[in-house]
Amino acid sequence: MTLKSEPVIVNVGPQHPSTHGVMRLRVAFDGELVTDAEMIIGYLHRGSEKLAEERTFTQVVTLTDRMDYVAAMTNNQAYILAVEKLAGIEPTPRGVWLRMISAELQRIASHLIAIGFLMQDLGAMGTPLMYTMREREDIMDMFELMCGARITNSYHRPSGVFQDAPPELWPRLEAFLVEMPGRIDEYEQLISGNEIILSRMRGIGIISPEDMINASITGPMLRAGGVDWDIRHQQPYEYYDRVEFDRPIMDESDNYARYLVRVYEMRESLKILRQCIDQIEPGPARDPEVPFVIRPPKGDAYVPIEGPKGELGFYLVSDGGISPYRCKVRPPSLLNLTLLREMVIGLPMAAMIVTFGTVDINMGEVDR
Amino acid sequence: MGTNFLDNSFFRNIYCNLSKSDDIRCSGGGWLGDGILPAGFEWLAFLITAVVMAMVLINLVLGSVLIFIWAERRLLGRFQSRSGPNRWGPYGTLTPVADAIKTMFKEDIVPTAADRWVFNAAPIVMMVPATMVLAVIPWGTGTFLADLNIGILFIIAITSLSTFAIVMAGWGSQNRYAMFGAMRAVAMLISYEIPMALSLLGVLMLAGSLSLVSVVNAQDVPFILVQPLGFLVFFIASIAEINRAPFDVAEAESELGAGYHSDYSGMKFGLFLNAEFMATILSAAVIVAVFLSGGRGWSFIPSQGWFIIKMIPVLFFIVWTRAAWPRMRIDQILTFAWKGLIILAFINVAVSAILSFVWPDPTMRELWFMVAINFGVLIVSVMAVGAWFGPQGASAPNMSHGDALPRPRPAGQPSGGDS
Amino acid sequence: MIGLGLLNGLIVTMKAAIRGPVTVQYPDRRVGLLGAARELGMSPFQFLVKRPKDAVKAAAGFATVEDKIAQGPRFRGQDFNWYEDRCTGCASCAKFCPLGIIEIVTSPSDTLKSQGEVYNIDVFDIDIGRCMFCGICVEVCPYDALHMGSGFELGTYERKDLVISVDALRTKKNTPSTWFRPQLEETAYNPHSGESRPWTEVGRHEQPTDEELNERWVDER
Amino acid sequence: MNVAMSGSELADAIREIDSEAVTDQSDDAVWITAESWPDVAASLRDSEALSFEMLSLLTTVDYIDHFEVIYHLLSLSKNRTGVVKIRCGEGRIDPTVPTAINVWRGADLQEREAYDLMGVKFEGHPNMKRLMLWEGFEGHPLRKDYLR
Repeated sequence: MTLKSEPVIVNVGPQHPSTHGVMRLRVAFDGELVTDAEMIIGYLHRGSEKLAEERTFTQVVTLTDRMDYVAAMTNNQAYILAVEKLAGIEPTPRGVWLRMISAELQRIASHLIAIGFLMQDLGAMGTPLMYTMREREDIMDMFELMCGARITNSYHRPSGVFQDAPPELWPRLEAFLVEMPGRIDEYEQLISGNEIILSRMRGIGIISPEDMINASITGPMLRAGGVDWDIRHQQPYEYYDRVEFDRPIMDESDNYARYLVRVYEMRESLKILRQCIDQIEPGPARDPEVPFVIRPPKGDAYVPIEGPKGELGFYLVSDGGISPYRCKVRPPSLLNLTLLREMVIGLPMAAMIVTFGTVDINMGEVDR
Repeated sequence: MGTNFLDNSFFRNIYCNLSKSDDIRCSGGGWLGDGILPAGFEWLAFLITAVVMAMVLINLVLGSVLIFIWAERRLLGRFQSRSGPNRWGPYGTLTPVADAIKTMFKEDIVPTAADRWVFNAAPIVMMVPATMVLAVIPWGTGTFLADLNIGILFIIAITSLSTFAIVMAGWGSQNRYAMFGAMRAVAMLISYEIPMALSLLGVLMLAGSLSLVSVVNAQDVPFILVQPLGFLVFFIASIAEINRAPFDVAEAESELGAGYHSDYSGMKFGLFLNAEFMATILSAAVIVAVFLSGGRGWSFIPSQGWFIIKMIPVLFFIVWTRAAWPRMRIDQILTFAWKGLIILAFINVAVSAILSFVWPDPTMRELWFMVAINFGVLIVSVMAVGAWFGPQGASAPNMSHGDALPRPRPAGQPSGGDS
Repeated sequence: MIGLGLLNGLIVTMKAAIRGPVTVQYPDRRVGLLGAARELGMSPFQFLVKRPKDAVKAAAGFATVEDKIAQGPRFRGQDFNWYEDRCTGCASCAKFCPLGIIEIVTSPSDTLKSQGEVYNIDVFDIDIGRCMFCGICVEVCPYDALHMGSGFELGTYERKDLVISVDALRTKKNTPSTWFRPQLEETAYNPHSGESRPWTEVGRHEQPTDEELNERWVDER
Repeated sequence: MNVAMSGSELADAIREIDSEAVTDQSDDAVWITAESWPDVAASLRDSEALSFEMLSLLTTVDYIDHFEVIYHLLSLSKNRTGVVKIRCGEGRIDPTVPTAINVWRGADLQEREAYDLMGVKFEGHPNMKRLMLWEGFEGHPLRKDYLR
């Protein structure tokens, strides 16, 4: 005998504690199990791409901050790289190193947020979140030293960064590099071996790597599926070919693998930071000849970079004017959600929330 | 008659002041002399004393709820590298009072679609078991409302009542999240009553009585030492019974918002919160009475003081686990109860039965033998059960250094449109 | 072994509890008796004897110590700093503001010798309510007249109070942020010290004298 | 190191699949006809020599007199990128392109977004609904003639 129950349709979101912003999932439940899920987004749509068409190339930097607001530096970087390719601007070496330093710091900050909020989704009463926020605060303080803002940085400029890092930054960064590995070990001690977390995250939310590649899923999610794809390594931009780092790869492709890959990536980012500090050379942080108002020649440019959440890129079209004719973002958060429905069907509600958390989306970037 | 509340000097005085009882403990009357009520009115004296006791105990527990809320928030803050509430009053001690005042003055919203009667009755029903359990707990020598000879059974029976309240809240709210929370809570509470009751069987075999007062009196060695496995199972089960982390799936704020009390506001929500914290304190009290030898201890501290001192580490541990561990999933919680705890409880029952058959009336020396054997059983059985269905250990990612390109894979088949 | 991971979690949280809080309690921090004594540089016993009233207050948990997190000198804050003496009214800031929240109205100045080169600023409204503190107005200012401020607690009760008027800019004490002003950083200036900078010391270049202005004026004609 | 396939290289490869597909080519991109796109896309993904497994980015640009749909393709196994462009909607009339969702699942949300904001229809998409904006929103905001 089988019992048939009526499906219950529940709106998870847009005001739900675990939707990482304002996302809405219309989920059909059979008891506790998800039988269908529909993603409804757009609650944070601000039309950044349209706004970019009315601003000069440098002014658009401020818009990119607000797309993925927990990884503003990498957004700046992706945009500036596209502008430089479009306009044929050669960046100054010190500017590039500073961009790399800020981007790697931002990657750590973003992964800290991802891990903290994932643990929040698992119901950990905010303890891991508080710990990760504590370390993120260090990074935010360093950003404040570098560019005077903590979240909406607007630090990068065509040909470098707007201002050289202050001398106070370097001892801060040094202390951070010394302290951070121990902190990461602490998270691992708190989280990685915990039986509750293991039983809740292992073997859940599995997607095959073939499906992920086919669905344009990139970043830590793809690497957790056993695909060694890191744009920093395969298609080095900036000076990533001058630093050495490993890519953590896991074959399980489940929620736990996605979490662990992020933890190990933070360690690799620390390695990169150390090498950046060793290799940074004195000189101007930007080319003073590059004007504020750039007029790139007609054409288009797309530069993908490895953002914290996946392949992040800006596709810019110029008509020779002072503002982009078309500015299109490749949002890793949005594309990583492509297979969400397939991932969550058949899972219990709690596992659905966790699976959603391991995708590590940011609604500012999903909706733009 | 064994013990009754007349062992407590405070209540004895009240009673003896009122009645002309010929009880031997009342010889010489109370502080004020002989009883003021005429003979034949002993029942009235008894009633008044009982009401006074009930008032004192209930208000003390309610007051301790405030202290516990404050302590929990401070402790959680400390565990999370924060400082916790520290603005209202010295060290933030008035924060729960401020919260209570705020809760009272909040607007009381009843959702339009709600089943009004059920919705309004749920918080009251929720308070019932919490206050009723209070009756049988021996807070110290002679400090109890009733020495029921079925005390433990009474506790297990009464705590099940909170299931009704949770279902009423979930159903009455007409909210799907609340319903989810209620359904989860029912499944969990019913499952965990079984290991909870089973884990007490060993204690009953040793104590030979269901009365909590007798259980306390039987503990020459605290039963946590003689019954470590029973304690473990009972502790886990009682955390689950009071819906606290890591078993707080009924509220599960990251999944269900606030679970079964999503739609409650104002004082109704306050009642839910109060009942939960009262349940926490009372379950700590039950643990102390059953496993930590109640109010027994060296006589330089009164027995009530010992009872409270012993409750503190239990409550501290409950808060500590809340800070450290994430929530379990509902199906895993049920698996854990049925596959893990019940088996452990049965092992405990079997071992206790054998031991009490071998040593029907254990001497101190034999008790310590039992302690050693039971701890061995604890370690072996927990490891065996853990190996049976516990999660496997963590694995580390492989680091790829070389220039290897990703393995070529066939492109996947599209799995149809979204939604 | 099962339970080891759970135990590890307990150990980590206990370590954090022993290390103590890392959060900053803005604007002041409640300290106990020991903390208050440490702030005053006395031993708790000394404190009890010398200042019993304060000691009782501290023991009851009412003693407070000011607590502020150190901000970077580049912090892009709320109150803009504007040097009228440097401003020519070119309105670059208004032009390049991505949100268009700066309104400038100028009129030719009669008072200055170089009439026509420096303008009177009649209106210089910055609508802080819509500002996103990107600092582009500061970046494009060719005369280093506009600077970011370093304040962050200028909450108001009405929206219209969020508009900074030219009079407010004229009268406020100028503690410019060093954002996009390397010349200020070179002098190791920290705006959070409360020290203000006169207009002569904040520029990338010296203000030309009247003679120089006259010459240039003639030359460019 | 990344090898961006030059336009001529890619054009040759596409001509092998469908001789009439290529209409134009530049240094880094190839323009093909909309009709040939489903076959070309499937071959681009499946052929051993190209194996573009991932659709990295789908963009639409409004060029006033026509629309252009731009596909940035990525081959993980070969570490190569290629750009394929399709002109559509000449004279701003009814821009339509066959969907690529059956070849690359990643086109799903990107095509919905392109339809939502630019108004390019993707024929054969099973769920051609607005993504960012609400149902009933009029117009397509990223078009150059969209007025607020």
